[in-house]
Amino acid sequence: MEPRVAYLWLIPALPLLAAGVGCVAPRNGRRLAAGAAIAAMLGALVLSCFALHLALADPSAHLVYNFRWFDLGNGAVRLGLLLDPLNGLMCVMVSLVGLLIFIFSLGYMDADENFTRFFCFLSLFAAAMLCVVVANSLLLLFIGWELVGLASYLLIGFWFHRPAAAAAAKKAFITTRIGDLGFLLGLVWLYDTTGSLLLYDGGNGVLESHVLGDLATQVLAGGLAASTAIGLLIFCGAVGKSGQFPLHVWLPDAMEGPTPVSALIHAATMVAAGVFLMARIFPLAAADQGLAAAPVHVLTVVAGIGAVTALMGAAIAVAQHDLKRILAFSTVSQLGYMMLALGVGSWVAAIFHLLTHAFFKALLFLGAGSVIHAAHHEQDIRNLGGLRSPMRATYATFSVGMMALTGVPFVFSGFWSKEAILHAASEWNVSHLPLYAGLAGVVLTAFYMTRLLCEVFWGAPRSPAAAHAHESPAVMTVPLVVLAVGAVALGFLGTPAWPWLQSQLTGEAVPAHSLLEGGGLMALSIVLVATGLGAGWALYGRRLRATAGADDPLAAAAPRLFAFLGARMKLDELYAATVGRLNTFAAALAVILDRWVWGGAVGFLARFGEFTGSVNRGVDEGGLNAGFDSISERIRGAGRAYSRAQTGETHGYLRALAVAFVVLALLALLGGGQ
Amino acid sequence: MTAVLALIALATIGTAAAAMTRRSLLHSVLLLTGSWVGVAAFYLWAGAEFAAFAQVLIYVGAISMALLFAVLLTRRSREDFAPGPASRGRALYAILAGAALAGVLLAAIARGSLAVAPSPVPTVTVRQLGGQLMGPHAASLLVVGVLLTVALIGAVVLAAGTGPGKPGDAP
Amino acid sequence: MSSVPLLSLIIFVPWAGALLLASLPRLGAPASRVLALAFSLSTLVLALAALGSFDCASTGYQFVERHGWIGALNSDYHLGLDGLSLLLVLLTGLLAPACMLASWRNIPDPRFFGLLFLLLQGAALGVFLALDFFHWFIFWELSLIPAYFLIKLWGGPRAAHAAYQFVIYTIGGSAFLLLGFVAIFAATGTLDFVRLASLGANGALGAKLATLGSFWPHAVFLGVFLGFAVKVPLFPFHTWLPPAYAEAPTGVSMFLTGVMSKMGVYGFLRLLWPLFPGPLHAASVPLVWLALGGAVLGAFAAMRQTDLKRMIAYSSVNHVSYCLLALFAVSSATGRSGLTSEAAAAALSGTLLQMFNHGLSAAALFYCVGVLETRAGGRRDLGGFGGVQTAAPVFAGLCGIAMFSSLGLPGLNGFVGEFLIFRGVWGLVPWAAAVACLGLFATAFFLITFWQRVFHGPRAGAASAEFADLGRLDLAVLSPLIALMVILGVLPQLQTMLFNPLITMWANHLNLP
Amino acid sequence: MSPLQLCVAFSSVLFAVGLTGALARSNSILVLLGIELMLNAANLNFIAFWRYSPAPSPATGVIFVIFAIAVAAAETAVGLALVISIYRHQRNIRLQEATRLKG
Repeated sequence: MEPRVAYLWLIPALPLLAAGVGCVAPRNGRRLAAGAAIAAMLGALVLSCFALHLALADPSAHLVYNFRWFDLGNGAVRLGLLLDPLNGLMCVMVSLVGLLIFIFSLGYMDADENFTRFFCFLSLFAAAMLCVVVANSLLLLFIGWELVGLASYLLIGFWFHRPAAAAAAKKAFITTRIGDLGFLLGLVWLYDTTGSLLLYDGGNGVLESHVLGDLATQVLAGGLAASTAIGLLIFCGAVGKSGQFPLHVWLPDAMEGPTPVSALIHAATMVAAGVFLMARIFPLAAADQGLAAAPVHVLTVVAGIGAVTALMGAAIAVAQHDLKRILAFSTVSQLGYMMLALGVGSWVAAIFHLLTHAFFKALLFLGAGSVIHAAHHEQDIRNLGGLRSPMRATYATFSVGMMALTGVPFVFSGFWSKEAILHAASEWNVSHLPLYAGLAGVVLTAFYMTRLLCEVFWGAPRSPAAAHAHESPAVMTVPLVVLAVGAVALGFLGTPAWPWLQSQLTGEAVPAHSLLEGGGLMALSIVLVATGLGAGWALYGRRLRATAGADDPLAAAAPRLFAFLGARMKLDELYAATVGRLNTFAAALAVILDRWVWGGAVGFLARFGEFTGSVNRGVDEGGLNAGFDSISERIRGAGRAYSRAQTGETHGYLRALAVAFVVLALLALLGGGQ
Repeated sequence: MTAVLALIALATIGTAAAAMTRRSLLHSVLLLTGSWVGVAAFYLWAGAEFAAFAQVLIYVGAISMALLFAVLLTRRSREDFAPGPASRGRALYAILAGAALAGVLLAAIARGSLAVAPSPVPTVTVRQLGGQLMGPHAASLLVVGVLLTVALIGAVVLAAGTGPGKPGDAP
Repeated sequence: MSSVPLLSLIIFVPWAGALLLASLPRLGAPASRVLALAFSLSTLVLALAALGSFDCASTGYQFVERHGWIGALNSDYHLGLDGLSLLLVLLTGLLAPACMLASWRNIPDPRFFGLLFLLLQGAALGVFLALDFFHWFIFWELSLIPAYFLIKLWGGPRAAHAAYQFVIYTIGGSAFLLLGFVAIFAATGTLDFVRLASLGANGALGAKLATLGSFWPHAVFLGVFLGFAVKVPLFPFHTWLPPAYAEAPTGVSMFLTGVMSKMGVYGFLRLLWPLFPGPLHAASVPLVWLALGGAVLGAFAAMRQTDLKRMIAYSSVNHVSYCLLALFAVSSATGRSGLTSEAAAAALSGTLLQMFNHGLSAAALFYCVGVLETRAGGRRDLGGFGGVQTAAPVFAGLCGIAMFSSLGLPGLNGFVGEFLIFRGVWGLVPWAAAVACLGLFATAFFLITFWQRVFHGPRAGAASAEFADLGRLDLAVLSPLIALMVILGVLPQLQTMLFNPLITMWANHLNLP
Repeated sequence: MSPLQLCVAFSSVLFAVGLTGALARSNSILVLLGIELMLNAANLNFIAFWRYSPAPSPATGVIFVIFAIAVAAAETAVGLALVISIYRHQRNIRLQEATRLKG
């Protein structure tokens, strides 16, 4: 139990405090909220650097600080904080990128009257994300995870008065919620089998050897290992949050939120949380590798989903017209790459790509933000164009980001991290499909980025808004420059020649090997990048589109394919048709069940009650009363008849007496006899 | 012994029958008193002197007097006594009833086995009767006493008239 | 036996208030409101006093009051308080004043309203504290009468029918309950819960009932079960709930959802489970299915509701069904060896937390709908609003917190209960937890849809005109509830320390009699 | 014919005569007379059976007769008082018209 790790909780606490200040601050307390947010992020960044420094002191150690949340039954529910190189790096990345984006949004959101609320939500998001990063207990991670989902809901729906934003926010929350349910079930299953959710707990943490051992050996029906099932369930959460194949539909719609939000959440940090989670529980995911007989391995599924997402994201990005949606699909594709890297067994490559991606994708988004800001919220690339000369700084930094993303060799970080992934994919013994998907992705990425660049920056402005766009203020361009430097510098941390990052993350020294050793694959990828750039330039660079209405060269070449990709492969309609309709059917069923079956039963009982009531009244009045009445009537009649005998005639009485006496006597005489 | 009995019986029945058939009330009452004397004689014959004495004292003495008073008090007009046509049918019916009754009773007696050994006339002294009355029958003696007084008062109240008017006027 | 009869005070102070209000017919409206509120607050004060001297470690009953009452039935006036009852008394103490404040304005005859409400409150407290069937059942039935009049006299347009169905349905159920306990008394000769529980634990109760005839143990179990199932309500018996909660005035529906439904669950935990562990274990699988039905179909039905109050009523059915799901899962695990006691402890703790937390969040949501209703002139259909967040940001903020707590967002109190329930139910009946996830998804779906349709989007419907933000009174009602939601979300230890020893004891000896 | 049979026959005939008289005459007083006769016939029987009973010592028969006589006296007194009040009311004492007590 490392005492210094105890102060680790300060990192998420500072932004949370800023969020508190933000929401308490009055609407016009703009300076207060923004100042608090930025100060908090700065503080978090400083603390993260300390933490990273502490973690790097002994890269293989997992410094842990566990504490009791509340007692339950004989034991207690315990949470914990964890510090190791992975956490340290993520903390630094999140807080650095967050800080830059906060500064950027000072300028971007300046005109918005809900400025304070924006910074409050941003700080809330940063706090939640940092909580996910520092968590040693999957439960604490899950709490941060859901709060990140809440923050993204609030931020996507920041301009809630626009129905589209509201719908996007709802879609994002629901889709990620579906993934989170899988995560919850995995969590609960893990908690039940191992009795604790702490990752590292002095030997009996979830990721520690002997617990993992029996998790892997515990075989369920169908030969599936318990760890596989749990791993897959947790992967559902990652799929939801990181926008992987089945649950990626919310990410493009999330672009409804302000651009700094897209940059921070839907490029750098939140979507990366899924990858971070899988990297965090990599030992658990890899636990079933040993079981040859197991029908499915977690990592194979991850690799498969990653490859599919990478390819699909890149393909759809080619046919989009909205500036931010192109970048969104590019993010989906890059996340696919990271998942692919995880799947093929090298979580270090995934994290390396995550870090580099965070910087250049944030750069691209902020660049797009400054473009949109300058062009009065015009996002359609067909209406932009010719922004190269008026917005020189944005153009320069944007092109640095574009080259980093496409993986222009040697200089840019994207190249090295993508190279590491492709290298890992090539060494994967299960199948080479992910490798081919990756390579295809490289080409497509290069193509759509050049298309974007040509459409937005080259040629002549195609709309009045684009015409008098002017360069964004310094407060927006300075973060761009810093990110551009990061996009370049970060690559050199993990080159094969000097694998500093890999050794820090894995904890043991990774042998440096010369560039040439994996040369073949590297050469192939360089060629592919070149072809992508060339094709993009050929189609969009040479003959620049003159007017907004001019149709897209690619659309002319393959109209139906272009339309299909433009419509995001019609996945939204597919989901609406299947899940949507199932949902409404279930709801209708529930209501019908309630009204007719249970309500009907109660109604029947009520009517049955009424029926018995009326029968009872009928029987009661018709049968009993009437019976009594008639009997009493008859008795009265008889009474009246007898009374006529009382004539008042004394003689009559005497006579009757005499006659009666005689009759009796006769009877006694004749009848008796004995 | 039975000759005397028969004689007494014939006398009593005769006077009784005559009493019932006489037209005039006074005669009926007097004849009836005669039959009461016959009955007293029978008591004597049977040996119950005290009973005979009581019979004579009460019936012949008191009740006949009461009857006479009643007859005298209620004889306002002569026509009361003319038996209306309705009484003809009634008389016939009455005789029929009486004869039937007598026939039945006599038949019962004839068939009944009332044979009894000849026994001397039992004597009962007044001391014995007193002892009996004051012994087991003391209660009934008192009751009879009360009965008599109540009857007396009742008779006086009834007869003395219901309203303030003088006796004899219509209510 | 503390000197002052604390538990009797808790029960009878509200009734004394009711009596006082009854005896002052000409009392003015403001005075009667203040008086009613004061007496309603007394429960909270006394409950905190009880909390003060409550010994968290002991699992037995505390502040026990026992006086001989009816020799013939050998039932005596027996009150007791353990972790479970204290939690519910605290919940009633919190919610009752809030409900009273919620019906501060637009309630025509506050004196009579206060009178009936205090009567209802006292009866509810009686149910949580009584430990002898005789006066427990009096409190149980007595709570219905004021509830009927509260709904009928101050309710919405179709309140009469709803109140009628509510009361007849519940009384029908408790008739079986009464029959069951008459049979129990006939068999065992005692009505005291503690003795009955000890009989039930070692199966003697079942044996004694069997002496009356082989058919009796099952019949009594079914009777008692039906009485509670209708009250909770368990899935098929819940059709009375949406109309009753929808037509009731805001304050009353807050109390109904917050406290009255908990009486049913309390009945399950206090009576049905300890007395009939065997039959409950035998019937546990179908019961789990019923609870799942309630959770999943309740949430899906809520999706289709256009009336906001009915929607929240269905969400109450959903949440309460989770409590029952946990209990039935625990009862199905009775007697099974292995690591179940840990899971059972989690499930039971989750049930109790869920009861308390749902009370808070459902009451807050009902109040928010009440706010929407008053500002929209009585209309509360989903389509009738739009853009309320722009019109009333503070209201949107607080209602948002209440909604997310009800949705089970971590960091707020709803999550802790639900997580523990899922943790427990997975350990005991894994497939049930998987199916219950559908309920979670559906709850998230309809709540977020409600939020989107009412708060988001351009200002429309009732919000297009002037739409006042929260006033001081609304804040007085909502802020304590919201504060509690956040505090209990971060520090559930405040709740679990009260009842943890109790549920551990329950979970440890899940032996099948 | 044993003497007891004679006595009983004698009282029966007397009784029959009394009955006939009561039925035949429409005058109330005569009806009363008839009743008196019937009573005397009954007393006759008492004494007759007393006379021929095996154990005459307790003389219950005689005592009975005494009581019977007393009762008969009371009955006659009341009867006559009734007759007089009927007479006052009805101006005549014909029994057939005294039907005010009709049922």
